[in-house]
Amino acid sequence: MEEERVATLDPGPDKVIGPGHDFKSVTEKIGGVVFMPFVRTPRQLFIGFAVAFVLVNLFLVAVTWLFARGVGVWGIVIPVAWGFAIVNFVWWIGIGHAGTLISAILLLLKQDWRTSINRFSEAMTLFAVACAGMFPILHLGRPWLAYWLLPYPNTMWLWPQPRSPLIWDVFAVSTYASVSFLFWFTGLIPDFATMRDSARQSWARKIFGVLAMGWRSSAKHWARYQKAYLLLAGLSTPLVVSVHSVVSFDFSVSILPGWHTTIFPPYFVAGAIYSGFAMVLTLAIPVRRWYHLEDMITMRHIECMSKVMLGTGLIVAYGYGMEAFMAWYSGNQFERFMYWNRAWGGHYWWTYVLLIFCNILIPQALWSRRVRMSVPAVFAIALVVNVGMWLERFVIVVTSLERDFMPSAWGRYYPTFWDIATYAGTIGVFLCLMFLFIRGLPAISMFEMREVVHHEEPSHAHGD
Amino acid sequence: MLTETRTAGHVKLHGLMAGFRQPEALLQAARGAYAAGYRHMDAYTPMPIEGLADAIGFQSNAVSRWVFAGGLTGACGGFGLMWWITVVAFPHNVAGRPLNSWIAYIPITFECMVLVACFTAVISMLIMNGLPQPYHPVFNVDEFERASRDKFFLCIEATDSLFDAASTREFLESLQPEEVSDVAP
Amino acid sequence: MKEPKYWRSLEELQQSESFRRFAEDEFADRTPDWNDPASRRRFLRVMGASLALGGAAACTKQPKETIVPYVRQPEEFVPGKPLFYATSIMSAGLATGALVESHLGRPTKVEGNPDHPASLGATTPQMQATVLTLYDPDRAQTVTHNGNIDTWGNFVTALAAVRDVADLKKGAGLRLLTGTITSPTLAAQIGEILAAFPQARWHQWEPCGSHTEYAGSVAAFGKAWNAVYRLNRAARIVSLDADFLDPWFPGSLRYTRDYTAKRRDAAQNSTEAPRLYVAESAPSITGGMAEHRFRMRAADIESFAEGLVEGASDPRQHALLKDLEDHRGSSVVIAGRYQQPRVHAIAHLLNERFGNIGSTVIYTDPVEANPTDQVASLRELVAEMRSGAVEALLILGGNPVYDAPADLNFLEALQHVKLRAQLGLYYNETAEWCHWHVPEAHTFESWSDARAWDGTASIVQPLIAPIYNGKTPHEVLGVLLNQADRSAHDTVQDFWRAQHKGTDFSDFWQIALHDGLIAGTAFPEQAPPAARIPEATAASSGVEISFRPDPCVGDGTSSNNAWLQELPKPCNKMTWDNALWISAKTAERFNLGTGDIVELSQAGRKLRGPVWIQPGHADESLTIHFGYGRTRAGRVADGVGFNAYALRASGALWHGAGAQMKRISHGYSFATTQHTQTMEERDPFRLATVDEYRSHPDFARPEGQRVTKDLTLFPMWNYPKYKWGLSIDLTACTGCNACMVACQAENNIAVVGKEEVAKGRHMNWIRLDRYFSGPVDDPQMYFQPVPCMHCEDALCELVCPVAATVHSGEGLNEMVYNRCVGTRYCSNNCPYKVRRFNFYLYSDWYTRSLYGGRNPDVSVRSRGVMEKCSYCVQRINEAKIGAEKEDRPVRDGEIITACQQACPANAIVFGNLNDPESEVSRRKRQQRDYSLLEELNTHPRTTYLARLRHPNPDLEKG
Amino acid sequence: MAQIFHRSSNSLAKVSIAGTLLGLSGLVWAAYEINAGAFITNVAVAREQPVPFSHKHHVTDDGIDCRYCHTSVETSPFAGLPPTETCMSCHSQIWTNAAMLEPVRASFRTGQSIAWTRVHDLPDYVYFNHSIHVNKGIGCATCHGRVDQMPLTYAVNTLYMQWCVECHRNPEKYVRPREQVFNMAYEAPADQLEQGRRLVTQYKIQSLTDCVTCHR
Repeated sequence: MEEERVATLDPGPDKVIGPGHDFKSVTEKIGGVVFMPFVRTPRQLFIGFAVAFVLVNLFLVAVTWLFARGVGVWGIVIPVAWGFAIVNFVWWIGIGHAGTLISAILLLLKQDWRTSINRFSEAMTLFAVACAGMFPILHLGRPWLAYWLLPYPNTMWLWPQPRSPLIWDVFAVSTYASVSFLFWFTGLIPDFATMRDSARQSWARKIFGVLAMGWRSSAKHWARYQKAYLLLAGLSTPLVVSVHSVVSFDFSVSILPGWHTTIFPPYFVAGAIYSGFAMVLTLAIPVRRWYHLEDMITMRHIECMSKVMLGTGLIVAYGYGMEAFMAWYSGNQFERFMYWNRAWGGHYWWTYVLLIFCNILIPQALWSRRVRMSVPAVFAIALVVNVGMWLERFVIVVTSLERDFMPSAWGRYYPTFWDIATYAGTIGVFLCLMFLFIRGLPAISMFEMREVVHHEEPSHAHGD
Repeated sequence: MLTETRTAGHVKLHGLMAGFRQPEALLQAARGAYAAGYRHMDAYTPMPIEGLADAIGFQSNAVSRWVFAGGLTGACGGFGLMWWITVVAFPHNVAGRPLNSWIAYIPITFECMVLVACFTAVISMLIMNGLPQPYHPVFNVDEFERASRDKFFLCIEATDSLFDAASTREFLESLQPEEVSDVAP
Repeated sequence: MKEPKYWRSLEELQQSESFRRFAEDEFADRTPDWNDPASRRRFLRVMGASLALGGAAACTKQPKETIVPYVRQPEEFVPGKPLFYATSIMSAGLATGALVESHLGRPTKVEGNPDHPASLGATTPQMQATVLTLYDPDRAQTVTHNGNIDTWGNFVTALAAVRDVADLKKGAGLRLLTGTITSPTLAAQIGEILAAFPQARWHQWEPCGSHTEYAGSVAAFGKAWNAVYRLNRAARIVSLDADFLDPWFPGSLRYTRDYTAKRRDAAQNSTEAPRLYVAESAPSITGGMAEHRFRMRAADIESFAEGLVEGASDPRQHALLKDLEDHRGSSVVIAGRYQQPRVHAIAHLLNERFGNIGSTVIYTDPVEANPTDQVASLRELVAEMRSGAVEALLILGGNPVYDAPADLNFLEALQHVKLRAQLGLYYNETAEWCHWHVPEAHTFESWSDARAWDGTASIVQPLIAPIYNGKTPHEVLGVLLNQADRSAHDTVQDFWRAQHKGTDFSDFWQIALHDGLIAGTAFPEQAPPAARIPEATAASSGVEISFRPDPCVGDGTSSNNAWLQELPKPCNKMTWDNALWISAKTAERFNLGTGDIVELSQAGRKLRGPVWIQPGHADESLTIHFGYGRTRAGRVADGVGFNAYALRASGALWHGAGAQMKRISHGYSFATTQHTQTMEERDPFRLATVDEYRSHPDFARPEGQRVTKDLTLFPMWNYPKYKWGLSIDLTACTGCNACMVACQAENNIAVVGKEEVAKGRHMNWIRLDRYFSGPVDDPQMYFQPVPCMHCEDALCELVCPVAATVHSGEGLNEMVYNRCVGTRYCSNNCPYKVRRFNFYLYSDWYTRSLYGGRNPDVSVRSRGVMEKCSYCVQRINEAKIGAEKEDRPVRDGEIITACQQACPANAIVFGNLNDPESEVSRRKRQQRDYSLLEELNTHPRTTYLARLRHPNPDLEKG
Repeated sequence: MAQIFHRSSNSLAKVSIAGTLLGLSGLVWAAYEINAGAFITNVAVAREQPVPFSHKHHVTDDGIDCRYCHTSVETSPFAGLPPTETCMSCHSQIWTNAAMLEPVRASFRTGQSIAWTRVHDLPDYVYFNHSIHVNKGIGCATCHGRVDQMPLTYAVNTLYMQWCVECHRNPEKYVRPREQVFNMAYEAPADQLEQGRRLVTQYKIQSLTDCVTCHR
């Protein structure tokens, strides 16, 4: 019965919106999700939130213990002085890339299928970056001094050391976070107005009213608005590329075999988009199901995203290939050993094998249209890619550090319970925020959907 | 935009508001009004509509100019700060690199440029739109809440030199709107 | 030229199932843990450091602090400046001269006494660590009677009662038990007692004393002689299990200095290099230096030595004998303490035969005040105790309950004694069974004297009043002599006043105190009679057990010293444990692997311990070390390792056959500081034979591998004034660990405990790398100290986001703890991995007693900051300020880093590279000079001089 | 549609935004002020002492030289604090029964040191050496101010790193002839900069801004 409903709702792979929608119906359908009485919230959302909330508390415990005892509670040692924290940081930042990419680049490319997923993935970006942003601070030996990484006048006359990629990170990540927020919030303003105008309860109208700042959708508003939005898009496009490039500099600027390689920036960016889209799918597929949004997040969306995944996945594969090739071609003893150690001789060879499996082999299934058309299959692959991309970062960080130049200093890394707890915790934080957002704010851009209606089917832009 | 405040004192109305069901109709109406010589007017639509701004004779590139200025400031500020930190504020021999390792400052320069530019874009947009402005006369029009959902309005403001409560209403009626209503100040 | 053959990897060399287990599981010592450091760490955190490192720089209000002046300020004392006092530190009764640094009356650092023949300015790790023992909060702190706190006064009364009884009974039933005594004063006091109480007896027991030297000399010459070697004259050295570079060997510092001086001289000035032959069962640092190491069971060394006497069949012996023949009078045969008396007799005979006596070996009177067969002496005491003949036993120092031979069953006998009193630094296993325990004064709290290995009378003078009201043996014996209120100072001074002929005693005494020794008291050379070799004893068969004092904690006296516990054993880098060392072959035969726990039994005695497969160990033999398995040592040592004394028989003090091993369980985890055994095809350690060096002087840095200075994108910085650098001579370095502990003491380096070491979080700034090369069962062993390289293009600095590590104007790679936020990026980017991180608050901020021992010139690090070798920048600054005030540049040799100062081999030299005449520049001009990972173009300031070997062509294989 | 907000809310909105911005910058400013102020730095705060010792009296009125009490200032990192003996050398003759001096006499009787409150207190990770500064012509007053005019001693400088670095970068601004080091009343000449440069070369003063100059 549910399936039929889906079948009827989903217009299939060539439409971005289901049949029979007009301005009013799209507005109400999207707004309805927010105005839906609390008790009628889909059961799955409650369950999901409950689970996430437990993880949030685990996170709080883990961080408390961390601050009480020191980073020693993690498995990091000399030589493997970076562990889960940095792995997670890179992973989350990567996930954070889909949002801005979808809203900015696809906007510039005039991709119609971006509309109903951009709001949603922008939010995802925000929360992912928030999770990412925590790790660089948590992993400090003396986190209470994190503010020393900011350039501010102080009684020591000391300043950050801007040759360090970590300082580039500080600027890149904070810029990315603020710009993503701007992007997301700007997009929301007209919808806040819509919510304000269609809300029943006066308190809701007041709240949305404040957020809408008195937006009255006048032609002049729209004119400046679109200009600003376009500029934001134009600026964020290079930003997206820059952010993960900078993150990759953390590694490529160093001299460590396995880190010190010029291919990192492009291959990190591709990887970021790869994991980003995987995460969007991982979230979009259940949500559209729970709220019966199949007619707005259609098979077309899913297929396009699958294609992007396939494409970026291939770039990543090329990256791996190049690493291997360069290791051999460089003729450098340490590079060669690093690769042998990573893929074959090391303690964590299996992570590398698993990563090839997750990031390269499995996604090839997406060549087949049948797979791309099957929602469960795409969902499964998206999940696998999420795992794979985490492993990629683990391999890069840990296997390179374990055995570098001086055999006498080789060590071994064992994550502890607290490593895992902290990681799981941030996933909880992420999901909590995501669920709250879906419940409390229009998860699909209403005014843009109205535009879609206007273009797709002007005939019945008005149902009656 | 803020014209009403100038003259609200001796004008009864903020203006007259005609509501349409189709964007195309509104576009027609707007062009008509402009042709008829009206200048102080504004249109209200649930989503941006191409050509509407021109139709009511409005164009502005201010935002882009501001953003350019902002971006430039950001870039210079970013690079300048890094240069000052490493060359002037506390020169250190770091890893045998020269004091002014300008190559290393490029990422930061870029990020600062983007950051400032983006903020300017949004803030200048809001300021020029006169937001935040929770109270506005047009909200007095009943049914105006549909302006953010599925109805299209054209408002001729009292400040317009041609504005006259009676004749302007007549003119608006002539555009076959769903209805024409006064906009209380 | 021939590349030295290193193992490509252990896998390639794997020869047996069991060995593969060892080889592949580099991390035998590591099991993943899901929780936090064990309880001991709480204390250990504390056994490291002190005054808090201030917090965030901004917005912290300083707490109100007080400053406390003297009431009456000592004359010579300048506040803020340290004072140095000459004193002596004892090891198994033998004195080594030391200069102890004292800040505001607190001893903080031990240096060697350059005027003292046994030190020449060098120190052993154990000497360095005595500071920590002084402040050890686990030391005995009060007199106890039957375990209850009591007073010195009451003890004096009790002892006086004993004296009165003794008076009546001519001392029958009164017994003294001491370690080896070389102190003239103490000997004189004991003499007085024995004179006053003719029936009283004095017994000595030194668990790791010179029992076999004594017996060997008696066997060869009919009387005890003390053999002193002159290695500066020795071109050929044959060691029969004589680990003469090991701190435990009498005169080891002097021997190391003499031997390595010849090696360095040969490398620099192409004089003839000495050649060292070593026959030994367990790998030792001496074996590591050997050109030719003959691996054999300890028991087989006797027959090997015999072969040398009777002209031998074995080609090795042939070649060796020929070499000795060619170097009559400039060769020396040294028999080790761990060998049978007969081997010592053979050594004496060989030296006689090759005309070495008088040149490379000289004989003097024994340094012991009363050289006796201590085993017999102890056996006699035990018998008497058991028979009830002993009424009062006074134990001065020592811990016989723990370290007496197991077959004597000392503890059982002890309980027959009516009054048992012990004077001891710790309330140890023996104190537990004594009615009275009196806390002993630490060396740095005592007045006394003692003789060095060559007889030089050395002064022991206090630097600090006894922290826990400890008493010296002089004071305790004073009670028996009716001089209860006579201070140790007076006793010692009066003794020497009596010795001193002439009127100027006070000058004489002042000089003695200043020099720390009494000039000209080294024993004169004497001519012993012709040596005889006693009858051979039945050769033993079967698996043998060898006993050794632990390379770090020794015989157990310093077990509770965390610096020594955490000091990696030179040959396997193990910390916090002792183990059954066996060879891979033997392990295979018994189907054992590293980490298996076995029950080891011999002659009905049993103990349980973990197995460690030690490359280079003799087959059919296993080695266990003393000093562990303590039950009453203190919080550090209690319950660590197993007690090897439990297997030691009075008949076979050092090795005995007939061991059985039974596997009980497996998976014991060791904590080692180096997991990879080999160089993995890389060449951090470079070496060549002397001949190869002559033909290829650039072997260490062949043309192809050099990186030219101009190979850089940026102009190099220049360092106009000073340009500090360090050179480490691998030809000289023996791997004795002295530098590591010296560095720890100088720089307030924290101790982290076994669990943390096992994870890889040890803090020693100097990593003493040990590499194996050659065949697995008999590899070459190489040592390489790796401190911070102070690279001119330091990768660590580039990536630090807060400029916590930057370069100084003199090219130091500065590490500013109070700026560090702890990203650990610098460590990741350091190719030498010489940086250490405070993952927890490792420094002890809470144990007040430890504050005193800290170096006030070095910050005590807090949690979450990186640290590393600073080239002892506090010493650099002090010297520079001194020079500035005199308006002159710093002189070469004025700045001596802690590691350089401690090094007995003079392997480390620090100085100004801008001064072409400085020692360090001269060393770096040598062609043996090379830097680690030169190809990375980091321009290290620390460089190495490649090792030169001088093998015997007849024996050099492949 | 009815208005949701009152007319006034327009101005209210704008005012509140401005207010927030002002408020935030105000907070930052306050933080800096507090950090530089006496509460944190104890500058110009006369500290409570067991004996209300007056440098003014001893230096200005009695004309005692700094080095009479701070004996090791020229030779040691630590300037030295007078042992009770030093006080008693005079106060066994004069003011022998002044109640104010009882702690001093008590200390001399009992052998218990007097615990003074530190006025100039550097963090434990900063290593300062008096002797080199004195030898290079930095006057007592340069850092400690006119102690000779302080009835109760207080600090005149924050001892913040920026304060140290200021001088370490431009010693010529502060250096004075060696013979003037202990002259409290010394006034910098009009041509201080020019004289300073001369002294800097003459005394071979290096401007040491290496971290390890003070931190080890």
